[in-house]
Amino acid sequence: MLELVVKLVLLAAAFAVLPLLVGQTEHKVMAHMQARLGPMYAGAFHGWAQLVADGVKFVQKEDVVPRAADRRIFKLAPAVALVPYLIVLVVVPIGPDGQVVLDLRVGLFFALAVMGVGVIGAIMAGWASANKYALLGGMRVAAQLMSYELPMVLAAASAAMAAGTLSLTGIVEEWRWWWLPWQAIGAVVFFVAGLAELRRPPFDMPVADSEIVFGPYTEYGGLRFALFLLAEYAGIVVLSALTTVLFLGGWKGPFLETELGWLWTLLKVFALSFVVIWLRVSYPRLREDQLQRLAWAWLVPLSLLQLALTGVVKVAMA
Amino acid sequence: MIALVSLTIALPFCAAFAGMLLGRRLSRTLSARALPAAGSAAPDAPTTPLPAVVPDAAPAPGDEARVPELSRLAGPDLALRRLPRNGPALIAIASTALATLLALIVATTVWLDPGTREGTLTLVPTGTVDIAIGLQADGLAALVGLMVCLVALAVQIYSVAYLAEDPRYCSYAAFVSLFTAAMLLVVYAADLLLLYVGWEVMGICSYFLIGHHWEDRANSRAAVKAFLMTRLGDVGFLIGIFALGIGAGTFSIGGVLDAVPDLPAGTLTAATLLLLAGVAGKSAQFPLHTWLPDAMAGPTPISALIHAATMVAAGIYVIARLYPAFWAAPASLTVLGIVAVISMVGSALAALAQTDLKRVLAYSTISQLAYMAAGLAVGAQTAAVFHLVTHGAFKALLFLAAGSVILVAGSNLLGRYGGLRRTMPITFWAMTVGYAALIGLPPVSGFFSKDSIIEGARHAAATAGREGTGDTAAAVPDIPGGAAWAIYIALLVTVGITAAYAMRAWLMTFFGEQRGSFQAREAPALMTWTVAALAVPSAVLGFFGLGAAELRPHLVSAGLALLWAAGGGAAAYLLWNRDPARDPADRLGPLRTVFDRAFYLDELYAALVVRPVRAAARAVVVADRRGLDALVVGTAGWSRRAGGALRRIQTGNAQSYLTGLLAGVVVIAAGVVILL
Amino acid sequence: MHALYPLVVSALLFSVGVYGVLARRNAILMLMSVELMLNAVNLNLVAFDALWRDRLHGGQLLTLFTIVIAAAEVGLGLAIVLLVFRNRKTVEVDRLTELGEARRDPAEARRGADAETSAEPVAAAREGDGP
Amino acid sequence: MTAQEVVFTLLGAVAVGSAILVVTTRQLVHAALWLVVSFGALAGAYLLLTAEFVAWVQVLIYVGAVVVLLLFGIMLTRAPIGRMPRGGPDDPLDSGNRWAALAVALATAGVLITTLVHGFSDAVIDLKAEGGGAEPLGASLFRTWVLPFEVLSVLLLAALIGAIVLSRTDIGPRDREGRR
Repeated sequence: MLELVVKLVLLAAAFAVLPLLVGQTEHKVMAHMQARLGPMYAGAFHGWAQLVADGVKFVQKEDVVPRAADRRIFKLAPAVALVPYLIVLVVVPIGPDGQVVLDLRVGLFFALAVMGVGVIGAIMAGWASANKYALLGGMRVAAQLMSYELPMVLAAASAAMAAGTLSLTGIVEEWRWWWLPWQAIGAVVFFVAGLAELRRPPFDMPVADSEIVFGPYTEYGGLRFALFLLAEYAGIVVLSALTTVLFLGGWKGPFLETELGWLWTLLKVFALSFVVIWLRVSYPRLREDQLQRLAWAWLVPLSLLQLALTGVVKVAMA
Repeated sequence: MIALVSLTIALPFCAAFAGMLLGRRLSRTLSARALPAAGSAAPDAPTTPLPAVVPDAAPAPGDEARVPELSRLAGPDLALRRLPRNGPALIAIASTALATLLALIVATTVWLDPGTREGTLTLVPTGTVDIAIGLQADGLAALVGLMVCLVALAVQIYSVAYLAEDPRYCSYAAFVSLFTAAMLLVVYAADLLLLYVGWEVMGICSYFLIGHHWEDRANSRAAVKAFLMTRLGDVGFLIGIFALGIGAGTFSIGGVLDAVPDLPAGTLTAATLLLLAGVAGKSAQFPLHTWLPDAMAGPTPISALIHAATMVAAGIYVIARLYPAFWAAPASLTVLGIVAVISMVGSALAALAQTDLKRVLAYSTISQLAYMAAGLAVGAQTAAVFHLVTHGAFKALLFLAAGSVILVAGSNLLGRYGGLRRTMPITFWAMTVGYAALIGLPPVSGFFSKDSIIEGARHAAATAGREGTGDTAAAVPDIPGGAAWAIYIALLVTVGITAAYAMRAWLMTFFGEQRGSFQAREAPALMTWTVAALAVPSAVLGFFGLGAAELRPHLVSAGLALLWAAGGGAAAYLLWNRDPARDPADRLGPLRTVFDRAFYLDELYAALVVRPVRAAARAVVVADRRGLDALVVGTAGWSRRAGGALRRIQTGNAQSYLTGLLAGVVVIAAGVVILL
Repeated sequence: MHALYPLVVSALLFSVGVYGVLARRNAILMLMSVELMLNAVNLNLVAFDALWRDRLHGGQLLTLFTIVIAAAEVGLGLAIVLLVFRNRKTVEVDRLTELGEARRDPAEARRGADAETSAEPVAAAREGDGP
Repeated sequence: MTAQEVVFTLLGAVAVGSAILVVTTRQLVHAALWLVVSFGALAGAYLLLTAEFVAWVQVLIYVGAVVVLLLFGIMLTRAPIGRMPRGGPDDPLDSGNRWAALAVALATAGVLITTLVHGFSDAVIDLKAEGGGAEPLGASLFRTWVLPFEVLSVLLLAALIGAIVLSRTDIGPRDREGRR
């Protein structure tokens, strides 16, 4: 019981810190990639406390709810968007031998199911704002989710098939280095589909500020908007963690797996988060039809190909 | 023998279908082959629809327009040249000629070796009384069959010219062939039902042929009238056949006649009276005779074939055939006699006033058929059959000759002729022979046959009422003396009237000045020579009767008849001679109209039958509309109202349907839960 | 656990679904109610699977099948609803009464049942179906 | 009453209660969101009944896909925001036969519960956490139930094609002149 409490506290801490870290990294990395400095003054050293200052600012802002909005849903939406990512982290192992809050037998399924719930938060926000841009954004969220859920699940299924278990810990234990080439397609598909579900650039049609102001978040300000931002970065963390666990071997590394497994995991998560930031800076936003085409014409067939490849290799090995 | 007979019947029958199906193709084939041979001759196949020669009762306005066509016909005799190319006619004539040959063989055989030859081809079991498909040939059948074949042959040949341009020649020839086959079937049938089949087929053929020029509404009405009137009699005829057949236990004619002595008198009288109804219809006797004058709407050869020589003779033939049955039912013979008296006098008077040549001949046909009926009524069966044959010859002659006159004059009306004696000598002489035979002048055929009937009637009148005098030559049926006397007197009177109307028609046709505007010339050779050929039997057929004792002329009857004839003829001549340009019938004064309209019998029928029936029909229509229809429509209204009430449920709202459905399911489930 | 707990919950859920299907006029709400009924069935299946310790897991597998079929059903149902909405500008099922008897004003009804005018809305809907 | 029964009662109450809210709420989107709650509670009930895999499939498919689809549909059919006024024949949510529907629903509940109480008054579920995992289900699915599984795939294909045909406006029956 004590162990569980400790784990939960650690989880809460991680959930509080990791997204902020990712956010700060994004500020700085983007700035440097765009040949500028980024935040420099908050906290004196390279603006390390920028996000803390942002948070303080958000908290101080007035809590505005539009009069026409559906108040309860409007208020509930940020929580619905944020909480699932917290829950997903429960089943993500960061190290061997029970370095996980809850080792579910169907952990993969759990993770995917709960991540799907998070999207509802965005849809709720879009609808409840009583704003046509918000509504359009909400519909784009729904359409995007519908399209990218399928390749994501199929790619994850490939990893589960390769490992022969749905438990995330089990998958990492089964992982070998040659999975990297074997599951490469699945990894790319999973990661891209996850990005799309997170509505990160270049899949940020739903929040395209040049077209529909800020999509579902148009009417949000203050703390609620901060929660959505937090949900986005938490999403990045969760996606990176899941990709790490499923395709990159989680805590496995060249050495000191048992002792420093959690470090390997964090390293991989941060590396992937860096890729997410990198992609944001590198690629322009996809148009709606390009978005759907990518999902149905590329990702779904590729994931099916990966599934077939996994099956063939599994049978051949067995 | 029976095979020959059946072949005789089958030949025209098959020819009818062959002509209908293959006639045109044959024509085309023949003209295609004839084309290079004819060189520049215009290839006009019979299929080319050219205006038909329609001899109509009314003076057509297009009389002048038809002159060139007639001259074309009369000049270079195209019909004869065209015959080899007329497919339907070839088929019909060939088969009829062959049938005639066979009938001749049959007749000769029967003549040389008298006796009845009977054969049954097959037996149709029906459960009660079997129907035998059987044929028989005795003297009567052979003689009449030969007559039918000859007349049919003459008509077929004559028609080639008369209907040369007719677009429907194919069906015409086929129906004439079919008609011939049917008549032969009646003649040769050994079974009553088989006879009835022929009888009915004749009726339908008659309908089609009368309505041959159906474009004119009057023609199709005449056809319908003929059909309906004869049908009316046929109903009685059919029931009579059943009465006889069921009574005798067989439909075979021989079997029925054998059974006659055993049949109860009531059955026999009823059956023969019913048969008389059919005979009166077919043979155009009072009161079912009115169709015959109207049937003159058909082409003239048809009038000659059907309505003079053969079909109407079928009625008389059937009585002759079943004569023992009639003999045993004197009441029927009495009725027959009275009908004959009315028919002969009345129609002779009507013939006196007709302005239409064909209608004169039609009424004379009724009159002459009444002679035969009278002969049968007084027991002079042989004489009646003899007259049947001679009448067949001379009436066919008269009609065909009249057809020539009509074709040349372009009109049916007597008032348009005149002075044709010189321009149409062959027709004139042939027709003279025909009229002489019609009147009964010696030595042509009509004299002998008519005289023997009159003699039979005199004998019957003389012996009527006196029982047990079986010493005389001919037995006499047991008819009342008054009837016999009436028949005798009517026969003599009719001879006079016959002479008068025959003289009138003869004079108005061939003497005096030409009254119509037409180019008088002889008819096409094919027609003229057919007429001339028919004149021969008309003239000499009478001498064949000298072989039989009862057919020899008797002085008293012949003298009396000749006196009456001379009186009638002289009266007609004297009236005509006063003013040859005028119709002698005009002298009759107001009676003329009465005679012309045949004693207003058609009007009487219209008043007594047609109008009441129409009124009843209207009443039925009204009752149907107000009563039955209202009921039916009302039913619809009620059900619609009831439906309207139910329709309120039909809202189209799927949810309310579903509510009802689920409520029903719940109720059922609850019932099951509670009950089980 | 007593078997009646899941079974009663399932029965209640089913009845709620029945009410929703019958009482809701919005087609999407009807679809949701249908989903409720399907879930009631699923609960029943799972409960009986557990009750009878089915070694073949017929109940749970049938539940999976039902879930899949329900997903397909919702997809198709929504396609139909959207099509209806596109053509009629309404998703209220009790307004879609073209298959019922045409409603008439009383005067026309009094005149008689001769004028059958129900064909027109259908024809109009056909025209709206166009490009 | 065991702890399981208590938890199940709570979950059932949540499920049924939110279901009632689904069918009575005056706001369309709330109905969809209450549906999420109901389905979530049901997933919890499945977990209690040891059907672990089914529970997460329920969440994945129903919450993740079906409800999103429904929300999508609600938005596409331009549902108004906010509470809709109740009233008369123009009520956009409830139809006229609400009371009949209520009667039928109550009767259904009565019949069903009566039957169930009669039939299963002494049935006890012996819960053992073994049968609900992916492995036994998978084994059973691909051995015993493989034919229905394949048939189901055909059904899904048909549904897929049907949905595509229904929602695409550029394919349709050709009219008589041959244009679309």
